[in-house]
Amino acid sequence: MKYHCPKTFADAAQIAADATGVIRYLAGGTDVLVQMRAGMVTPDDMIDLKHIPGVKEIVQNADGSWTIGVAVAGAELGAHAGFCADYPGIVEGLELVGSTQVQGRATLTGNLCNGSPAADSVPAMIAAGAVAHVVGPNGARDVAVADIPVGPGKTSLTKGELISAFTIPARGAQGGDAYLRFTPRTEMDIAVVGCAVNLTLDGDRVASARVAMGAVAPTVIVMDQAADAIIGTTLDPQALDTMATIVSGAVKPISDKRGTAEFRTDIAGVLAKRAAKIAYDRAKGTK
Amino acid sequence: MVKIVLWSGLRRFTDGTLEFETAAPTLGRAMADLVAQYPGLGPIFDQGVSVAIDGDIVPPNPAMALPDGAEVHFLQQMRGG
Amino acid sequence: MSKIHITTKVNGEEVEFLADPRDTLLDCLRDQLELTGTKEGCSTGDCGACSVTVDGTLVCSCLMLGVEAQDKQIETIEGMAEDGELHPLQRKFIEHAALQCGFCTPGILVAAKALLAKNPDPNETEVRYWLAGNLCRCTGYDKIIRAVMDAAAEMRGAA
Amino acid sequence: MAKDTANELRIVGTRPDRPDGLDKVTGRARYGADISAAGLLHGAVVRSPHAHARIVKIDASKALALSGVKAVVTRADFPTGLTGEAWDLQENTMAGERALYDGHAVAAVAATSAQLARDAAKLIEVEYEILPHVTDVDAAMAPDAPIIREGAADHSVPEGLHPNVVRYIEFGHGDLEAGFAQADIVREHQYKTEAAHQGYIEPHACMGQMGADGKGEMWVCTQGHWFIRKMCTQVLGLDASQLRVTPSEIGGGFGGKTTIFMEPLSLALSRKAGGRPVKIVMSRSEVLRATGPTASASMDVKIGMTKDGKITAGSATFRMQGGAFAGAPVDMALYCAFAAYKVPALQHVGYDVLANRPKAAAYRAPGSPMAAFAVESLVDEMCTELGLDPLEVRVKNAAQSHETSSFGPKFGVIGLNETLAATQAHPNLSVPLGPNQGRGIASGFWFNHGGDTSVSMALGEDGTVTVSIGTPDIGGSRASMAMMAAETLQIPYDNVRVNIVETGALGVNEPTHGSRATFATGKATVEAAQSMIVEMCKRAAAKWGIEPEAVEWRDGAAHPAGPNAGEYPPMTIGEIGAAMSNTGGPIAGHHESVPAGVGESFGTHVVDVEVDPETGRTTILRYLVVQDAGRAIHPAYVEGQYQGGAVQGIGWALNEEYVYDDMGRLQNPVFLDYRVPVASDLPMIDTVIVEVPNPGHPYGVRGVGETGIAPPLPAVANAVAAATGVRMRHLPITPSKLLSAIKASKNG
Repeated sequence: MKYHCPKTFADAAQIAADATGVIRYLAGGTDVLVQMRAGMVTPDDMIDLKHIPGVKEIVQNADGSWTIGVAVAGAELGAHAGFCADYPGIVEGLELVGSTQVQGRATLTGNLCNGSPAADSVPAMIAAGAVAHVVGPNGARDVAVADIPVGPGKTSLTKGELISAFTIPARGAQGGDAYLRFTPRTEMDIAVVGCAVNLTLDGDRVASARVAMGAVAPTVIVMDQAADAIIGTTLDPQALDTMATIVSGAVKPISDKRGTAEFRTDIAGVLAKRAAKIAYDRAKGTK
Repeated sequence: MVKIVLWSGLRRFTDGTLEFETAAPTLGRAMADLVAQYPGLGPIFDQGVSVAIDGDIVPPNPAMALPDGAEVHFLQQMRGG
Repeated sequence: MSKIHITTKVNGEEVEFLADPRDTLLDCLRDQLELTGTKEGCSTGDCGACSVTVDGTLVCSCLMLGVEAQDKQIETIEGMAEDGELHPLQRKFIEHAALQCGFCTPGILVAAKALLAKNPDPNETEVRYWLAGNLCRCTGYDKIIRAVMDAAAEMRGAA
Repeated sequence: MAKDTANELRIVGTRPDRPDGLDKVTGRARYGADISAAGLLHGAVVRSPHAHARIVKIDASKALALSGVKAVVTRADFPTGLTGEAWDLQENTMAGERALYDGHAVAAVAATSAQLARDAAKLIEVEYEILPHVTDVDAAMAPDAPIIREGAADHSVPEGLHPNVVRYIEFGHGDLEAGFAQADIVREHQYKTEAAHQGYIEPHACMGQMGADGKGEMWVCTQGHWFIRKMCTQVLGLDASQLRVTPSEIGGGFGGKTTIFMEPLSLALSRKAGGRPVKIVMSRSEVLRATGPTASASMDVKIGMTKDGKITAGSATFRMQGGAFAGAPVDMALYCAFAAYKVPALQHVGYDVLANRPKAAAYRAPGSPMAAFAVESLVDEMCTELGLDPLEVRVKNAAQSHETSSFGPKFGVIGLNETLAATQAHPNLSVPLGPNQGRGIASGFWFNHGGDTSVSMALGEDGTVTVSIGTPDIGGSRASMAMMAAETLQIPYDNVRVNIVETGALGVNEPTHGSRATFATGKATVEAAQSMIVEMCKRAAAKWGIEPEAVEWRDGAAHPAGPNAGEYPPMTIGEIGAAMSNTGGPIAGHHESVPAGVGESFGTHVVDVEVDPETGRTTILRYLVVQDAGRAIHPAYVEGQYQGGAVQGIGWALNEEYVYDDMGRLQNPVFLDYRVPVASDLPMIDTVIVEVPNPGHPYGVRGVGETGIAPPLPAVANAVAAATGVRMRHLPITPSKLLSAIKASKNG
């Protein structure tokens, strides 16, 4: 295995484009190192992105939006008061990935590109409408985070393409988000179901909302109908029940070692209700 | 005399009897007498057994003297953890 | 397979080693530098036995390549006692019988030290969640949590 | 003589720092994988991906062609002709004609680096012919189940059972039918538990070296290095005395490190690689796939009870699979099943069944947790039905000292009454519970094992003492041995150093298992100290010119006694040590025996849980362990045993299980998915040490290590039932299963 430390994304893309064997990018490394030791993947080229300027930066842009570098670890994102205030749901999603130790390394980029439908930070990114900046041999493009994963372990990125940063829209007034997942233990598990809700309020009523569910389909899925069920409401119990019913009706989970399809279906609605309430309270500024 | 008690799974080798009186002076002699009477017990004893003498679970040392009035329980071999 | 020459600081001392690019930092610490106090329990980041700090951040050394250690500051269990004087956490672990087999202990001590650097007055829940990635199979965690809280109290008093 | 009442003890019952504490908090302690040696090679093992398959061909040519690969071994490198348990061990070490479970070793390779050894292992090509498999115990007994091995049954098995049934257990007493006829209610249910792994954090590791002369060395993490010696030499056809085994520090065992797995492979590889030392360190997935979990169990229990809570009769039929070899702890499970109760009529039947899973190893009170789950759940169900207090019912039916036990012989002195009384008195029982919360109570039992034990002790020239023992220290036993030696010699604790020595340095020792170390090694330590006292008194008597019998030992010194009392100044142990070269030479004591007088231990646990009715997740709110220790030598480490056992039981009750897919492959061989409890899952674990001294031990010690894992399984299930009204009879109580049961109960 060759270990590369490019200084620019263009160089990184070039190395990847020129490679003839298996390549892996190294940001946090918390997935790829596990896969290497387990013999699941043996990269020929390992491209470490952490020497590229800016990859560790969290920047709030003039319009209030946020740009997050690809090597920002969970612990770094969680320590950023400004971002935490705007998008606590994204932070709590990333912070649920693994232990405190894993938080020292794990990144939004890695969590996304690993392609797991159960990735904890992805639903909140999608619910927030985050955009990935992609560079590649044919130039740069912006892709909605929702469009990056295409199936378990698969992304829409083509050979030589890699993510250079994320932009998350400005929070704006009266907005809030939340991510909840269900795991058998309190920590250290993969989500059996994950749910992110991002919403804005107009007074007491929900003005806009996005609901994204993890681990209930081959990729994280956005549930517009579920969001519609709470838009215009004060998130009263009936609206929440309606949303929960829609969520549980729309998910298409599998049964595996982590939970049965029936169980996932049941708790998807429960989590959606609970996450929506937290997001609502945050938007109201009551929590 | 010493009272010997076998576990009930051995009933099929002993025509249904599970309790015996013996004057054997040692554990080994008592076991040999039982095997002489019920040969089916031989392979079972050879596989290993645990023995409790008046409640104290001890290794089945054939030379062990059996005190008069003692109660000797045979148990299927215990394996520890 | 060509190895890469790495220069880094471990417990304040400059060290050099040759790393196979596939070797983890944990492999390099244990096999190249003979610092075997850091343990391997799973190699998947799930047990915390390999906890070290890199530039002050708590990480699993099994989830970092050795070649990434270039020009870093790495702290391991071997550097925790200073000048032969045990760190309060180390002392409290002995006093509280917070270890049985002792295998998870180095990782837990390193992790707990990182916690107290960030939060000198953690409550029980905060200690439990911070250490959730450090598995201990012997103690049921009770005495570990008590030892960490007691060390934190002592360190606050001493400060 | 040793002091036998608590208030005369100076050291026993105190909480000194453990002697190995400093090494273990500084990273200096050396565990299995922490060894190195000149010329070291690293081993890796090729394992079957199939649950059951004929091994058609093994081609290692590509691996051997790699530069740096020094040896490959397969079963062809092992001697033939073994029988019985020795054959089982050899077959489990390395598959012969067939791979019998997912993870079964089929070849091993040694190379100059661990990375290279792993690469080489991947290049060893094994051709398999897949055979039908079975992993579930009930399925393995069904008439159409694939036969895992013909002729594996022993003489206990009656004719007509499936060949996968390899041991049959049956015992009991009293008139069962009459007993059930006297009951007001008779209830019978089936209970199931899944296989759980010991989950020690240190993976198995060893370094073996063996030359062409058949002389070998081994460094290994183990609970018992004489067992390693015996088993390795059996499997490899060597003389026991030619292998010297040195135990490393051990990173947890819980029964799982009382046997061999890859240890013989390191020796076989070394011999083939020209005698270079070979280190093998298992990965976590190898540990989970190929080392001993415990058995899975399917259990029918029937109990008769009167309206006022008297148990009139009980029967238990247990089926357990312990992998592809005999050894599921169904016998021990049955011995423990009704041990906490005095029941006029009992019947126990057990089946030890083969399945395509790894060979079960001992796990903390083997069998007892499953048995407790079945019996204590049913007792609780019947208490609920009859509106009786479950603790009072346990008091009413409690097994008594000097009365017949459920397993046959009479109990000696036991402390169940005292344990139950201490439980009743504990404040946790009066904490009010909120909605969705419930309280569960259960008792458990484990034996105490004597076993081969050798201890030697030597006096230093300055009067300090070195104790050599053969039971590895997993949880602070160096401290308790030093305390008992110091107490007996009446010298300071710090003047004793306890070493765990290699196989060449002592007589045979059984492992640290069966809750025996503090009992058996402790008793032998006291005996060795007493023999040293006799010699020290002799030296003093010779100097004073009086009879040795006229010398007494107290306060760490020989004193003239009887008619000579006060005639000479006492000779301290330091003076005796300093003079020993001129008074007859070195002074040492030793003791070898299978200590009798074991002391069983009962425990009762009380747990409060809260269940999230929408997700089925169970949270442990508070937890209490009350257990009889006989006497706690070092109370902090006794508490540690209680707390650790309880949490292992909680894990087994809620989340831990072996999950196999349709192909018989283990689905969760990593800690991410084999879910042992983490710190944030738990509250503090409250403990009460009950002390009803064991008359068979000089300080009253009972075995305390194992009992604590048994009660949590039923206690948690009973608490969940109290919280939800739903009775879970199949562990673990995963959120998925519990939510489904809650839904079913609402719909039904």
